[in-house]
Parts: sequence; structure tokens; C-alpha cells
Amino acid sequence: MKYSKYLAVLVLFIVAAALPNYLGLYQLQIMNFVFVYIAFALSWDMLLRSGQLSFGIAGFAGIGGYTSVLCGYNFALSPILCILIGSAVAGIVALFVGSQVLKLRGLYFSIVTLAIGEIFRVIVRNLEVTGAAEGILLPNAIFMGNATKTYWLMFAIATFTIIISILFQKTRIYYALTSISNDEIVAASSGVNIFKYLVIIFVVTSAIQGMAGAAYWQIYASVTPEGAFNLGFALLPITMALFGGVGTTWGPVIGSAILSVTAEYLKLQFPHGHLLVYGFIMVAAILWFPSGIMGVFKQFTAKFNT
Amino acid sequence: MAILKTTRVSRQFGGLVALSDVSVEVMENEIVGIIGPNGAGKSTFTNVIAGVYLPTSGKIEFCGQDITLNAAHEKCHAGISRTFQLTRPLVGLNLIENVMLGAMFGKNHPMKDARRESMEFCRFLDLKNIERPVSAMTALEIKKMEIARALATEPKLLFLDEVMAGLNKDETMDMIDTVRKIHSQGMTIVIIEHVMRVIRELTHRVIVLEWGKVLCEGTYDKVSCNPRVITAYLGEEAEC
Amino acid sequence: MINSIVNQFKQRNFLFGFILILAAIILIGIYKPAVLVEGLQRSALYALIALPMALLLGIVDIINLAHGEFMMVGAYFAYFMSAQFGMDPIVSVLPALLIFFIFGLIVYYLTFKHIIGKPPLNQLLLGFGISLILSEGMTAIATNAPRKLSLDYVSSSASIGGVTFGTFEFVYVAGALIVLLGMQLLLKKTATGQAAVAVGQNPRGARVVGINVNNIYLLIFCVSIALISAIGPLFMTRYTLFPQMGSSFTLKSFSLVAVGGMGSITGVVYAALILGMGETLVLSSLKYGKWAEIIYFALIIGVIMYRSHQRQVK
Amino acid sequence: MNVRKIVRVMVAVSLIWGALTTGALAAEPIKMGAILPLADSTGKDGSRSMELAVKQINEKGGLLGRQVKLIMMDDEMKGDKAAAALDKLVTVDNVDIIVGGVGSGATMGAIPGMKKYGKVVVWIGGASGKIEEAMAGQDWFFHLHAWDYQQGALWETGYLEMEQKYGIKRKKTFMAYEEGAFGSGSFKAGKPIYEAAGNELQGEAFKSAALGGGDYRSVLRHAKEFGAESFIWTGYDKDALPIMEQAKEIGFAPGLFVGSPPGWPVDFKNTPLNQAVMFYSYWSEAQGVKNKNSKMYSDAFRKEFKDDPVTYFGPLAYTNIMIVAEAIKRAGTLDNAALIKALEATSYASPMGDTFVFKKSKIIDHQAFASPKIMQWQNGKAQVVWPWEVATAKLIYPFPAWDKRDKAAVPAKKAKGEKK
Repeated sequence: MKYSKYLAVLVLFIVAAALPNYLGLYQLQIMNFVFVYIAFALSWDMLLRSGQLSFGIAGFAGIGGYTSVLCGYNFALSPILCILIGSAVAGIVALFVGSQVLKLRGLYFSIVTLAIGEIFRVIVRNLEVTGAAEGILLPNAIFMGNATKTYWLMFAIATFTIIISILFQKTRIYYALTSISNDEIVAASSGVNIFKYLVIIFVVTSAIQGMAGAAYWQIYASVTPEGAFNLGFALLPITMALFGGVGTTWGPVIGSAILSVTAEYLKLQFPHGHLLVYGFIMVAAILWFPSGIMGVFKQFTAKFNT
Repeated sequence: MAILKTTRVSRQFGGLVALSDVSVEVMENEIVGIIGPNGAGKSTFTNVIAGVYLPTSGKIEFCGQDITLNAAHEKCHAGISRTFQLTRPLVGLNLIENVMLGAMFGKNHPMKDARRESMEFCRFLDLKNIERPVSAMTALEIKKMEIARALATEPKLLFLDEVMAGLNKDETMDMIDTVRKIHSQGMTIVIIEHVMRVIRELTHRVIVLEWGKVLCEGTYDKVSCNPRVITAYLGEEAEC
Repeated sequence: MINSIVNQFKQRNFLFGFILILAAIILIGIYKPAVLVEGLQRSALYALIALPMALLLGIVDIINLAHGEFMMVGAYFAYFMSAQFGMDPIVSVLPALLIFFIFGLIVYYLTFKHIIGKPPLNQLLLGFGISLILSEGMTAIATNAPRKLSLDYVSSSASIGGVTFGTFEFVYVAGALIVLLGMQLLLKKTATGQAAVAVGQNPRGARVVGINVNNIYLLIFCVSIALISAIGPLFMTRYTLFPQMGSSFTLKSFSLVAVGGMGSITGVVYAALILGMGETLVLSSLKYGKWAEIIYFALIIGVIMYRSHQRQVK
Repeated sequence: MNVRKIVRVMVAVSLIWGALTTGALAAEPIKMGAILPLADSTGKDGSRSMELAVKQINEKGGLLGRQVKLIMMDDEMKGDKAAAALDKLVTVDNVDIIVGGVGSGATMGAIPGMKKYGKVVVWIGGASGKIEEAMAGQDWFFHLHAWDYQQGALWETGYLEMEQKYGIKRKKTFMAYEEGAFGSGSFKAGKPIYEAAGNELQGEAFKSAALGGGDYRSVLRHAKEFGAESFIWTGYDKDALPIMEQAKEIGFAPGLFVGSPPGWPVDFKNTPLNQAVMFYSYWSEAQGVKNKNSKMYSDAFRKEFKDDPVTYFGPLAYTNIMIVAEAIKRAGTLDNAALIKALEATSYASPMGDTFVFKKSKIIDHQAFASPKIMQWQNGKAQVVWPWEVATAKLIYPFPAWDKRDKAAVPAKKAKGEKK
């Protein structure tokens, strides 16, 4: 039983590595959606483990996306470098923002992260350097649009997020964040520097979101205010994480994979009513599996073990 | 030598004065009891010393250093640790992980060392089955776990906030032994308590608080015969 | 005792805020009288839309992400009542209240009832699902062609001292006042309202003292849904209807409740006044109008940060 | 147990992928892949008109002896979704040609894919000049819409001619535009043209009701204070009626009141407030009086769908399919190079009233578009008032003040409907 976990991960990795050989370009494109949502949903969940609910995914993804496309457009830097810069800028913004807003809790924090994303959206829409409302077009997509390479890039970002998440679950950060989310007074009285750990996790998750956004918009070689700061990027990853089960690494991963593939599948099956079906799936899921797919899985294995 | 010294420490909540000009000293290797009626400011005093609240005015010195405005985790690092009046287990962590939190963040041990240290404390406090979730533990065990968590930060001064509350007679005896055991390792302890028998058995010195002020202080026998204390507090229990 | 003193402080703060707002209003009125009228109307509309959420989220801690969508459904109801039976939208507020109270009842029994007491975040996923069902369901029924009744009275206006302004939107002011008063009465003067506040603060404790917690949740949920849906008809007199119109008002209501402070009904009205007036004032400048949204969000952040700072000082 | 579970999961996954890839079989019909925002009124008109065109082609025996199959994908008005739709059409459905397109944002996201595949694209949307720049030197790209800077220039011609004929005044023009790419793009493109003509132009953005706005009073007041002789708003159908109501509310009635949404809401033709409102379009149903292609299209559309198209994307999408069909017929093959040659020889008399012939635009090689028309709502009907050749009515000028409106001009209200 102990090794089966590693075996499963290995199998998953091999499957993922073999996929580009068997999938068409359309399916690879959908894998881009899967991977970017894994990065968003999982990074959001990592912050949630400290008890902080963020609506800021769209904002940091947009900051990363805009920074990377701007770097490519103005300085013709290599796309990979652009993505790293995008990630770094999102992280730096998170550092400044976080040092102020991480004193807030609950809904107050959520609304402020939402407002910050919106502020950035309005700024890029009103400035000429960011292409104003029309956005910016890059001359070429990353890897000249090579779908296999793009797949590997997004796969790498999703895997990187998963590894960070697992690491954070296995190191002292896990204890710090769990204690903060459980009881801040106990955490502080036990010596946990709450503010420091919140800033760390906020910066790391925001940088991941910035990186994913940056890579994503490099693939489409363009960026627009309404596209990059799309609030769908804030709400969809949250629902995916909840669908898969929060507080675990694999819950958000499974949730993102299932829901983003389902969304595309429904679109092909019901071109006009796919979102309606999607809505029913969500409601049914939350009523029948209140702790997400991972919750069902845990119940199942628990029953199996006893 | 005084390990803790407060000078005219006050704390207000809005217009309410919860602590007013409290000046006390705690000597090294001493067990001090703090008593007083409900709302006298006992828990506020603990919270102010431990950094949950900052004092509105006054000065707190610990081991000769001014820690008045230090945050809670800094006070923990300085060597002040505490338990809570109502138990506050971290339900997201199991027994040993709860204790490890103190060792990891209070004493900055790496994870492996923290685990080893924490197991020592569990053994010392007679806690078994250390991988249990909090939901599978009894009230006494949770209290002991919280003491272990506090001890794992390896403090110089330990605040025990009503550790006996809610325990039956045997459990209380057990807990008194535990506190003695901790003290015998050289720990300075401040114990806040309602149960007079505990105070009488454990403490070297007692501080009585009323309306946020120090009413009087001294040995248990001296304090318990003070008429003001009797009217203010002991009248109802009359264990003198 | 602590509470009463804290309350006193709060009230003193509110008084200060009130005077500040009054001064600002007078200044604006002298500078640009139209801004005063339109700002007031806009604020009233914001308050009207946010108040039912303040009741549900602020008092009993239920997040309803489909808030705006319920308003959209109510608005479509009024549209069809008008198209089919010639009922004036303002009149259809009354049947809407009743019908959507029952609709809320059904939604509650089918969905929210089952997740109360479960991890609170599940409400987000549920609300998102319901919002999709409502907006996409409405698309299926009514298509997503935009609709707008052509009502003569919505462009009625009056002139005072050379300033022409619309008078119809004072309906929103009246509506907001009625809803505010009603909610205050419910929460302060009735046993049910007091019970609701208790449930919001401590559901377990409320159950211990004998409050039927489930009924309170049910009642507050239905009242909130009935109110927001009945605001739909008022909204659609002036605005174009389309199935996706709800979501932006959900987010707007969220921010208003957060700015006003969780659990405070009057706070939401103050928040609406500050944000509505501020937005209208910036919009009234030709040069800086395009930054109005930034001012709006900066105000949200500013007020929330300020309040949190105040709490820490206390 | 674990192996079995993994197998089960893999079977399920492969089933889903299998379902995603259906349609890869049966290469018999000629396949056209269309990308449209299906939830929008433009996409709805466009997709219906394309279906209509394909049906007509198939009834006449198809192309090259083969039937035509239309595969439609929703771009949800998003660049990433448009890119995925393109990938699906090209790699899964193996379509022979790409058609469709509405929004610039969605088009931008699909550009890398279009370049990668190099398939022939005949595109009816994406008016942004940025897209033209990105398509420089791509011979497979055919554009059936005017670029933003061209539209402004052509309408300017219309105004100049109307100035002479009707004596309209427009020294002071106020342009209110929706803050997104659509509105601000057209403002930016129009500004130099207006100013070159010696007119004073003032512009201001507003938040469209489509994105949570809906209060236009501050913008309208600014226009009034500016003393605008001509007022133009660029926004969406959701903004149309409230703008008129609020203009009436504050008593703003400039000589020319112009709106330019992509389409009008269904209720707009029933409001008395529409009288003398002007707008830009490329097509109006009223053209059927003069143009038989236009009438043929409108009749066929109504017969098929019991409804009227509300945007010019209807006839444009129809034109889209017909131009492609004719080119395939001429080429006699689906080979890319031959198809491009055949498309270059296009000369199609469109229901939009113009004959489409591809020419060079500023940057790209292949562009053809319907002539822009200036229209006016008169007694509940959209009439063409310029260009003269296709005009169906005379201009009502000036826009009547709100308190001096001719009651007779108000269209009769429907028997049932709002009270009063």
C-alpha cells in the first residue's frame, strides 16, 4: 500500500510523458487548459491552507501575462525569460500588496484581492504602453506554436506547482500554515511568525499564478485586459479545487483535470447549453460529495481498509 | 532574581479598563499563583504577558530585557510559554504534530529533531499513541498535550491558565503531580486557578487580582487570611 | 458590558462618519448639483441590491454567489408579466416578493439546506453552480437577446434652478429606505430577528438555547431571495435585461458588504453612499472619468484597511 | 486492486478522448469550419445564415459533386477558446477551409494557430488594425470586413455628402464609446479623421451595460455641456434603449444622434424614442426594396427561422460561405494554392448590396468589404439614408427635441404590451 502511491505517481508521469505522441493538436490544446487550471487551482489551495481565501488569481495571472507579453513585445526577450520575469513581477507585487493586506482576514481579504486585480485591469486598459483596451499582439507564439513543446512547458509548470505543493505539505511550512488556519493565537503563542509565513505563501502562490498566466498568454501570443484579467480565472479554479477536494495536493489536480476536460466535452455535445449542464454537475457534485472527489476517495479507502 | 517584572502595566479595551497599573515580579524557579474573581483580569494578564494583546501602558521586562511591545511569537522565542483557559488544540494536526509545533517554531528545531524532542515531552507527560488525531483524545489528554506543546518551546517561564478546570478529583491529583514534575526540572511557573486546593498545594506565592488591580500578594496562608481577599473572593468558597 | 462600551465607540465613529458624509454632500451639492442627485440615486440602487446580501451573508453567514442571478430572474419575471398581462413592473414587485419567497424555499430545500454545517467554502461552489443554472436556464427559455421595456415614466425629469435631473430613480431611494427600515425592524424588534443574529454569531450556542436554527436559516434565506428577486423588476425599468447581467452585481454586493462591515446593515448603506457618490463624482469629470473604477476599488481597499487598522488600535 | 482501478480510470479517460475525437471518420463531404461567438447576437445571426447558405448549396447538389458540411465552434469571445476551436476544426475535423470570426480579442488568440496551419481563412470579423499588422504577407488570409480606420474614413465621406445635401452641422462632435477594445478602438481610429475634417471632437469612455455599467448620464451631460451638434455612441445592444431614455431625462437632443452598436435589441423598434436615431451598418433589411439579392436573403432567412437577422453579421456570414463555395467551384479542387488563386478571382454580388472583389488594403493582400451605410430609424423601421444609390429614405434632420416630438411619428404600440 505504501509503494502504490509512488507507483501511481510514476504511472501518471509516464502517461503524461507519452501523451503528446498519441494526442492530436486539439487535445494538446485542451491539455494546456488542464495544466494552467492545475497551476491556478492548486496554488489557490496552497494559500487556502493558511485559512486565507483569495479571489486574486485573475489579478496575478493577468500581471504575469501582461509582464511577459510586454517584455517580449518591447525588448524581444526570449519567451522563457519573459515567463520568468512575469512570474517574478507577480511575486514582487504580491510582496508589496501582501505586506499590507495580509493583516486582513476572511471575506475582507478576499474582496481586497479581488479589488487589486480589478485595479490592475483598469490600469492596463487605460495606459498606452500596455496597448490600452485592445491589448498587445506578439509577432510569434512561444516555440513558434509547436504544440508538443508548448505541452511540455505547461506540463512543467503544472508539475512544478505540484512539487511545490507536496514540498510545502512535508516541511515545516505545513505545520505553520495549518496552525495559522486552525488557531492564530495558538500559532503565535507557539512561536509561529504568522505574518512571515503568510507573506511567504502569498508570494509563492502569486508567483506561480503569474508564471502560469505568463506562459498561457505566450502561447496565444496576445494579451487583452478582458482576457488576461478575466474573472473566470478567479472563480473557475476555485470551483475546480473544491470539486476535487481542498487541503490536499491531488484534489485540486483531479478537480481541474476533470472539470476542464468536461467543459470542453460538453461544449462539443451541447454547443448551446453546455454551461447549463456544467452548472448542474457542480450543484450535484457539492450535494453528493461535500468534501470533493478526494473526500469520496478517502472514504472509499477507509472502508476498504476496515 | 526576578525573571519577569511588570511595571504599572495597563490594558484597556475601548473604554473598559481590564488591567490597571499591575506591577508584579516573578522569581526564578518559583511557582506563583494568580487568583481573583471572574473578570478580575487574570486571563488578560496572561494574554498581555504572552503578547496576544499589547499593554496600553507600562513596561514588561523578562530576564532583564524590555519585551513590552514584542509580538506573541517573539515573546515565545524569548522564553514565555502558556496554555489556554479553554483548550485550543489544533484539530488539523495530530497529537505529536501539535507538540512538534512548539519545538519547531518556539525553539527553531529542524523537523527531525523537533519530532524526537516532542516524543520526549510526550513520554514525560505520559501521553501515549502519539499519532492520534485530536478527536480521539480525552479532555485530560488534550490539556496535557497543550502543556507538552508549551514545554516543547523550552520556555523559561510557563503560564498555566486554569489547567485544572473541568477535571475530576483523580485527574486533578494527576495534574498536580504533573505540575510538580515540571517544576522539579527547574521551570518557573505562573498558575492561574480557581481551585483553592491547587493553589494551596502548589504555589510559593499568590497574587490576588480584583477589577484589574493587584489586591494583595504573599504566601497562600497570608493572603487567604486577608479580610479584603475574603470579602472580594474567598467569601463564597471559604476554604481558609 | 464590554459590548456596550464598544458599541458606544462604534456609534461615536458612525456619528463622525455621518457628519463627514453630510459635509461632503453639501460640498458636492454646491459644486455639481446633478452629481448629488445622480450619486444619491446610484448609491440607493447599490444599497438596494446589496442589502439582501448583507442580511444573508452578514447576519447568518451564508454566501450566495447567485445573488445577482436571482435579481436577473426577478427582472425577467417582470418583463414577461408586462408582455403577457400588461402588468406594470413596479406593480409586479408585490407578486415577485411572494413567488420568489416560495422559489427561495424550493432552492433552499433542494440545495443550501444540505450544505449548512459542511465546510463553508462549499457554498461558493454551490452558488457558482446555481448562478450558471439560472443564467443559462434563462438563456434556454428566453434566448440571450437583450430586452428592455419601453416605459415612458422612466425618463421623467424635473428642473430646479436650471438643473435638470431625472426623478424616476428616486424609486430606488424610497426602495432602499423601506428595505433598510424593514430589516432593522426585523433584526432589532422581533424575536425571530434577534434569533437570527444569535444564530449568525454562534450557531451551536443558539441551538443550545433552544432556537430552531434550521428555520432561521430557511427564513433568512427566503427573505433575502424574495427581496433581491423583487428588486429585479425595479432594476429592469431602467436597465437592459440579459441573462448574464447578474454576476457583476453579485461582486458589487460582496464588496459593499465587506466595506460596510460584516453584520452591519446600516454599514452597507454607508458603504453604498461612499462608493456611489465617489464614483459619480469622479465620473462627472470629463478628464478623469476613466479612472472612476480605480477610485471605486481603491475606496473599497482603503475603507477595509482603515477599518481593520481601527480594530487593531482598539 | 490498484491496477484494476488504474485500468478503469484509463478506460474512462480514453472514452472521453474518443468522444472528443469523433468526427474524424467519413471524409466524404467538403468540410467548412466556422468559429463564431454563438452566445452573442452577432454569432447567432452569423451561424444561422451560414447554415442557410450551406443548406442552399446542398439543395443545388453541393460542390464538386460532394455535399458541404458546416462544423461550428463557439469562441466564447475569448482568444484562448478561439485557438482551441481552431485546433479542433483543423486537426480533429480536418476541415478544408476556415470561416467566421467576430471579435478582435478572439481573433487575436487564434492568429498563432492560423499561421501554424496555413489553411485558407476567409474571415468576417476582427476589425482591429493590429490584426492587419499581424497578418502582413500571409497570402492565405482573406478578410471580409473593413478595418477600423477604413470605416471611419468612409463614414466621413457620407457625412461630407450629407452636409452638402441636407446642410447638417457637426462642427462639434462628441463621441461616447464603450471602454473595451470595440469602443475605444473605433474612437482611436475615428479621431484623426474627424479632426482632419476640421471638426472638434471630444471623446469619453463609458462602462457598457454588457459589463455591469448602464448609467450614461455623466457622459450625456458632458456631451450636452460641450454643446455637441453631433453625438455618436459606440457600444453594445444592451446600451441602446437606456441611452435614449437617459438622454430624454436630461433633455439632451443634439442635431445628429448616432449610435453604432453591432446590432439593435429587439425592443428598440417598438420604442417611440428611436425616431430619427441614426446608426452605421453595412446592411439593412430595407435594402430589399432596391436589391434583389438582399430581398432573396431576407426572405429565405425569415422562411427558415421565422425571425429576422438583427445584425449585419447575418448577410455577411452568408456572403462568407457563398464566396468560399464559388471559389471551390472555380478551383475544382481543395488544394490550398488553387483555392487561394480562385478566391482572388472572386466577384460576388452579395445580399449586402455590393459586389465583393478582393483588393489590397494598407498591409494585407486580400480584403473585400461591403460599403458602409448610414441608416436612420424612421417610424420604427431602419432606413438607409446614405449612400444615395442604395438610400431608401430621406434624412430627418435635425433630431427633434424631446418636448417637440411629432406624435404622429411615434409608431403605433402593440395592442398588448406595457400599459399606459
